[in-house]
Amino acid sequence: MTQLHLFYVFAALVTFCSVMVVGSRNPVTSAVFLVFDLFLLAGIYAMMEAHFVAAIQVLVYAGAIVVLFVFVIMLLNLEQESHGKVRVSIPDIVMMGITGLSFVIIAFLVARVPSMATVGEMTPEAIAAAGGNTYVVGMVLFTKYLWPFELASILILLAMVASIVIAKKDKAAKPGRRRTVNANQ
Amino acid sequence: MLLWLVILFPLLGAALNGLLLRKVSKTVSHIVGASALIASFACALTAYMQMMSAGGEGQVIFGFDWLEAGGFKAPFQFILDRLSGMMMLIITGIGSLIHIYAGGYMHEEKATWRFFSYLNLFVFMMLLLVLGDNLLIMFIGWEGVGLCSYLLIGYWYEDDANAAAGMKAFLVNRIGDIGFLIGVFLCFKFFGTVSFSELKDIIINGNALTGPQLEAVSWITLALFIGACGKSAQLPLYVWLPDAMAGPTPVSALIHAATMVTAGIYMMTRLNFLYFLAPDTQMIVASVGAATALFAATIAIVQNDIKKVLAYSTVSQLGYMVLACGVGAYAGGVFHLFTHACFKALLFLGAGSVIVAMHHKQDMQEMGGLRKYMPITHAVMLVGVLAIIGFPGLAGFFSKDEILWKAWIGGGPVIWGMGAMAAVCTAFYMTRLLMLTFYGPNRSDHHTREHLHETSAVMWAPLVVLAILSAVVGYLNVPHVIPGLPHLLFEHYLSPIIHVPAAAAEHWPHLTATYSHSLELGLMGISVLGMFLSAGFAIVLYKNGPSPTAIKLKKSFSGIHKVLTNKYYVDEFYFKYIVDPLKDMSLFLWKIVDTVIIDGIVNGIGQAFMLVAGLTSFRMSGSLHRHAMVVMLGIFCLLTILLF
Amino acid sequence: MGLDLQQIQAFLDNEFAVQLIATAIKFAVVFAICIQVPPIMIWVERRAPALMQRRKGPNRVGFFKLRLWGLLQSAADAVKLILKEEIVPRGANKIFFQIAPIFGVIPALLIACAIPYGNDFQLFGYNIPLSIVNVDVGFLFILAVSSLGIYGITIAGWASNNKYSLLGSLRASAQMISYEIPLGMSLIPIVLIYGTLDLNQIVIGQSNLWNWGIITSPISFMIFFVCMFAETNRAPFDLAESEAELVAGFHTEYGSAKFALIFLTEYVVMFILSCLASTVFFGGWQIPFVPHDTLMQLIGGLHIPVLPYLLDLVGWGAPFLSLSLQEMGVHSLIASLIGVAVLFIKAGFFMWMYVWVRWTLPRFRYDQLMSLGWKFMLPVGLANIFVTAIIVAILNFK
Amino acid sequence: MPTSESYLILATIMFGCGVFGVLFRKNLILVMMSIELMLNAVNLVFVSATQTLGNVDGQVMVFFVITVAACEAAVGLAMVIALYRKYGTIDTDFLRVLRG
Amino acid sequence: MDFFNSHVLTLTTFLPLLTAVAIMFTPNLAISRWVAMGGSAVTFLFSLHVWYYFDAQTPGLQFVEEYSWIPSFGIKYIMGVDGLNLLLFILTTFLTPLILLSVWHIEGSKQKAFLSLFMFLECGMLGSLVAFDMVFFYIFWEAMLIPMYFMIGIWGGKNRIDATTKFIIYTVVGSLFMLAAAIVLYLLHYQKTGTYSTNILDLYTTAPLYETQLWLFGAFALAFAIKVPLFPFHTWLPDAHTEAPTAGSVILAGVLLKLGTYGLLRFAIPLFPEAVATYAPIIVSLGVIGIIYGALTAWMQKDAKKLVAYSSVSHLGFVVIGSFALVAGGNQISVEALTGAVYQMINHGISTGALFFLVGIIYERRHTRMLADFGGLAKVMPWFAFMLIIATLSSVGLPGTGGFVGEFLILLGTFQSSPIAGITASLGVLLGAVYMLHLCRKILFGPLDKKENQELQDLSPREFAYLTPLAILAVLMGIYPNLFLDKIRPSVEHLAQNYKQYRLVAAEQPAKDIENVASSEQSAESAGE
Repeated sequence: MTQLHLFYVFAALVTFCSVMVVGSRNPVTSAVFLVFDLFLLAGIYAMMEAHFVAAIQVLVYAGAIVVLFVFVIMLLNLEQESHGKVRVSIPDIVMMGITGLSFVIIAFLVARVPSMATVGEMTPEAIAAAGGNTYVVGMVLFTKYLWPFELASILILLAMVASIVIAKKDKAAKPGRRRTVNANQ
Repeated sequence: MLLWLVILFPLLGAALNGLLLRKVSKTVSHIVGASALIASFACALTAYMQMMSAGGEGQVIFGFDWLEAGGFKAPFQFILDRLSGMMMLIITGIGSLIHIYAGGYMHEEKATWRFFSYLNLFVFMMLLLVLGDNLLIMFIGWEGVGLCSYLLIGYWYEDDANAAAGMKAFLVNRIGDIGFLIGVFLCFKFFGTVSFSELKDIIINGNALTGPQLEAVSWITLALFIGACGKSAQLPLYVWLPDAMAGPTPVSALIHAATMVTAGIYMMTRLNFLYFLAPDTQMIVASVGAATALFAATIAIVQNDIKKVLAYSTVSQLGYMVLACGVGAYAGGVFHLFTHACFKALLFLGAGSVIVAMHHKQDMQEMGGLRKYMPITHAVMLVGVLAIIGFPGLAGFFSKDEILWKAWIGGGPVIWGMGAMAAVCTAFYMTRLLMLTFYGPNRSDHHTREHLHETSAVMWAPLVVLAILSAVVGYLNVPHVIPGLPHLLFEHYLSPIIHVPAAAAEHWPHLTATYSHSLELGLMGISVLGMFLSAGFAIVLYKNGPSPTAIKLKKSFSGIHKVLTNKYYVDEFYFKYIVDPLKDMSLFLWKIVDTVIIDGIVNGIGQAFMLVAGLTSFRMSGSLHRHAMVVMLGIFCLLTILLF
Repeated sequence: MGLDLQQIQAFLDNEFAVQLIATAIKFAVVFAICIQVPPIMIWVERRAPALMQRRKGPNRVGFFKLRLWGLLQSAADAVKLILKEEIVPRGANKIFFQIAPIFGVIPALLIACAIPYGNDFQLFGYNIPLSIVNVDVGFLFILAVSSLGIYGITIAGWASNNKYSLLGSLRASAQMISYEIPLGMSLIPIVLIYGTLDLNQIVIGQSNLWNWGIITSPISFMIFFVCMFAETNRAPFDLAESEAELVAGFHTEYGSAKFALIFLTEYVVMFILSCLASTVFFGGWQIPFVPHDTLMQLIGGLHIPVLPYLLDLVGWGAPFLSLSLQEMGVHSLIASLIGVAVLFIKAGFFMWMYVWVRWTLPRFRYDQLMSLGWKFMLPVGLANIFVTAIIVAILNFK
Repeated sequence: MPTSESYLILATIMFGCGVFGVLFRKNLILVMMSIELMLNAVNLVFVSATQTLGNVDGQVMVFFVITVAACEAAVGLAMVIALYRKYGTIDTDFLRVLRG
Repeated sequence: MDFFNSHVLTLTTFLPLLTAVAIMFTPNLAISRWVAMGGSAVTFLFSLHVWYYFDAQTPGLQFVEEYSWIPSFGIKYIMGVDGLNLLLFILTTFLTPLILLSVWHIEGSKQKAFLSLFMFLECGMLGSLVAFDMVFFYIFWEAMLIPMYFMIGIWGGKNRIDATTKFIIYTVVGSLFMLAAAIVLYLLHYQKTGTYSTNILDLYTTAPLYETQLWLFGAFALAFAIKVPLFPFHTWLPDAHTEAPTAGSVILAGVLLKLGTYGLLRFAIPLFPEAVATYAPIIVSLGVIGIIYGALTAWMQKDAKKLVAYSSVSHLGFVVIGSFALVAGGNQISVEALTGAVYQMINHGISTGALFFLVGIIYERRHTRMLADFGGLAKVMPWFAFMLIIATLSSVGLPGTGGFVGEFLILLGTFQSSPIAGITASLGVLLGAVYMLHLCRKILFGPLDKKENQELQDLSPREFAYLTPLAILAVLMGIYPNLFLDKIRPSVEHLAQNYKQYRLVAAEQPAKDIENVASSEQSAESAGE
């Protein structure tokens, strides 16, 4: 009862925030709404007793990823998207229509999906009995998904190195110092 | 075991000289090279004696399984019988003499390790060729001697002409080798073996040959004969041999006179049972031999380069041997091979001495009167010349007349006539050589004349040995018509090797028939007379250098002279009608087919794609959103399909 | 008042509602305490250096000679701040400029929700935890929410349209992000040792002095202690607001109530981190040498008959009269409240540490700060996790 | 308790917003944020499926999705910075290197 | 030891990959060189272990490793060696240390990447040689292209980008056809047996319909023909060779091309025996054209490296015709020619490898490869001349070198199959001598008239170290071929036997041509004699 209402409130907020993320003209506004969005989603997860995912959602998404966005926005100190240059051509409009239509179709498909009958053994009660959501997720993560987990760690390492390399300032390209240094090539 | 030593000594010498002794003095090179050969000769002699004392039966010495694939089997094994034993002795014996001589000849070279290494390697290859029990081992030697010949002709590689001559020799030989290879293939296809002894078993002792096999024999023998043409410098593949004189003279003596070029004759003799089975091939062989003998002899008449004369003479003499094989007189052919090895080596080495004395000038027009400067050389050369022109009593007389006689009974008057003409020409040009070189006034320049002197003992001692050999070996095969001497020793010696298959006996009646002595004597008389006449004519013309008559003759027959001087334009012909078109075609293939057509098609396909891509990408604005929209469109289509 | 007992009974039967009310009360109390932290701390921060520097510090403000050692100076400052005119600089992003302090304060207060201030107590048969929200991943919750604090600072600096502010905010947030990682890593060994993510369980695990986190994982504490200072942008890591370089960092343009909020945020975070340090490393609400059970026994001897009768006086007592105090859970409530006091004492020590360090150590250079974080703390933290994990695995194996 | 359909519909809405953002926003950073939005929509579906299907694998998947999203954001933003350094803009209307 | 024996192929294959990774983490070039050398040397030792314990009597696979990878698709991890790939396997491991030695002196910041890529390439080559699973084979097959692409594209000559692009597009187009055909085959196998399998040995039993075979064989043969490269798909080769660095050329000629011919033997022939009989004349014709064409074109080249590259086209033509020498009316495959083809692959790897090394040596000294810029080098570089002559002789197939054995057996078999093809191909032997001696003459002989050439240094000890093994092997393969042939023989006979068996069975089916049966019987009789 109460939870359902809470969900509706959350859902409405999520919808609003999502629209604002896409719709606001100021990137920082978008970022802030994105944080709200993520936070609200974490709330929804928490309501579904997925505490671990909720915490991770906030910790990683809101706490790290969006901070990166904000950083970059500030670093580049971008102007707001100028109105004058927005050219909405006929194909754009057509595509917008198609996109909308796609989602109508998706919605239709979703509605048509029969209720999924196969239910595993991890019911909320079973989870609670096994030692809580975090425990259960941890067990699955470190047994069944051990190798993917390790690979994910390597992926992160690679992404870290890659982003440093990509974003690193090329010394030769620094204005004012035109000496060609064969840097890191 | 001894046989292995025979083979391994030269290889060892080659390896020592070629790989290890690069920095040592040339004396060491010489000693190593020559002693390897002498040791080899000693072993060869012992092995030969053992074989002969055991009754002279052929023995097969197994080495190891060399090449086996599918049904094909070629063990590394040797055959030692009367034929190969004799060849082995010639190679190592004459080889030893020439090695000793070479030390003197190469005296002025800076480093001779390369020379002796190649020379030893050559002997090794030649021994493989001779001793191999199957066609494949023989082929190793066959190509191996070609390689050494290539390397030795190009010994003074800094002169581009020498390198070219070496290459020419190798390539022309290769043409022949391909014929040889095809012979091997055919042999395997129809007889399933390439071993001499097995082949012999099949043909002599086995069942009657089937039709296709009989037919194949003609082709096999013909193909192998092409190989022989290449190696033994027969028409039309003789062109490499004169050019091969670019190499050092001992090389010319050993390789291009005494041993390698006789490989073809050896091979045909080895396979005589096959050749007997193919009378058509034999006809061709005889014709080619006779034609070569005459053809080369005519060219030799007008050559001025002392080595070129000898080279064409060699071609001509090889023609004789081939002719002998062609008419079934294998013993005669091999005997001539033997005698020729002796006197031609002698002649070449003598010429080499002259060349050394003349400071590497080879033009006979600048020589003359060397008799008084080089008496020993003159004496041995005289013996050699007399031997080659068939002066009665010397080696050449016996061997050549034997061949001419067999040509008459086996090949008919035309073949005999060509042979006899060649003999007459030989007498003329050899006498001319002798006269121009050793008699008359000395025509060389002052500087050269001052330094003219007899060569060192290391050079003339082998010459003397060879001269003695040239004088006496003829008596090994005295024809029936000459009374008072043991007759036809050599032919008897070789008779276990020569087999006329029963199936082929009808084609070779003259081998067994008896002929009147008077005919033989008459023919001999004619050829000896011709020889004397032409030799006398040459003496008259060139006694004191080229006489006015000679010059007048040259003028009045200038057309023929020009043709002869230019060797019938054979080289030019080959270049113009074979090599150049091939080059043009290659250029066409590369520049047009490869670059334009094939690459054009490939690039065309690529460009076609580019064109299509260009056509379809006109809406590709590069905008991220456009791309995303296309993705979206795809999703939309998928969804529509899913939905309906 | 006509209060229907039936309704009360029904209300008490609805656990969700009870917990909601309890949570509201707890939140109100915690919020009230948090609000009080800055004034007291400002006072301490003024008086303590004065003590250290052998001077008096503020001691004038007061009513009628009642000066209270200058304690009212803080109150005066608060009033001044709140009453000041709201100024938004020209060119600043108005909305974000206004919102930013709120962004800062909300995560700070949210973290406060996850700290177990005392042991759970049983009232009316309901188990009521003394943390505002009791999630079983309290640890992760704290880490997650604390990472949100960056937004307030970043947006504040950006929205001010002042290059010093922007630089200060970037410095501050970069610093916080950098030190969040060793901070998180320093806590993982604790999780390994006590085998739970629930903070209250961790505290229960530290029943003995020898079980305290500082004993079981001293390196973690050291890292945590350093990170505490860095996370709060306090000296010696107060580069984000180093006056000599950046005027005052991200809050240069702020004044009046918004500034007060920023101030509030800073001190609340300090307070919460102090609480967390006490909770994780110093046994939380546990009294040294007095395990909770012993405490309960001690309190069980007390007889407090007053409460039901008081309720009866108001007319509400009927449902409770039949219940003993034990059953009502008053004892456990008292025990928990003692725990709260103990925790606050421990936290107070850390608050003092903040001040002490501020007036003792000089400021770091920014690159030193960063290299300390990434090149020293991070590897040490990682090594600490590995070593601890191995030891824990061995011990559990036996 | 909300039904699984309601989660799905919420996710669809979020996803749709993300798609619109990708398709029509010109700012690269916003495009990337929209992608994050889409990823979150998927995460929501995963978690709701976890609940309805009684299988916690979905939550593990969310964990992986978040990991990948973090990598994507890091590398993507680094590229945005590099692009900005090179072209002076991150407006997709001006970044048309792929023009055919 | 048991563990080692049962995993030696995996170890050998992936050790280079490990080395490649290790090289990336080495602090400086000197260490990375030693790491690379150590890795490749150990790989070579492992492969020698395979050689030593390889049972020459067994025709089937040895040292088999089989693990299930994706069971639902029947994809497995299978490795094994038999006579067909054993020698190539060892050739690869043998050439790698030598090549590393040849780049030992090259400095530069990118060299580490080069070494790493090279080891990666070795892994790809070894893998595609021993993989007996279609999927794994394909993965390795394509993985080889990546390092090669970079090796030509980064370290190549002037037109390296064009060359490497051409190389990649050519090869990939072929591979894609092969992939498509492999998938069809996989599905056909499933239709027939009801189980999914990508095991090549299982796929051998598929025996699709004749018409299908024609298509599938075409696709497979195209892929391998491009790799070989068979005329007229060869134009990438000269470009790639000319632009590639020496090491790249050596490995390209030494091993990569052989994978094409190996693929023909391993896949095209046993998988589609009926199509082989149909296609053999075409392929043999193309092979013969390639022999002559390559030789003539090589003759005209002015660039030494291009000359050697075209010579590869010619030599590999021999291998191709050797693989498709059908006898007995197309019902049997000539064992001699097959043996020769396998043998020639190895020999070509050694002789052409050596030639590329030698060309590289003078290129390094003079920075030109034009024949006209050389002449008379035999005087200043006698050992170089020695090595070049040995390589040349091996290349022209002089008896006593490996080239002769291979070419002889191939021609022998081809001649049994088709005398015209045999004779025409024999002309290739002649033309081979023409262009190779042309090369020798232009470089080694003639007057030493260029000033730069007069100061050239002879081979350094390092260069000796990598040329000598090649020279020794070239000669050893010529004087004692049975040493190698013994290992090849059972597998080749097995392959030929299978082919014959298949043709007999196919001929017995009523719809088939009766004439074939007659001729096969006749041939059986003649074989019986």
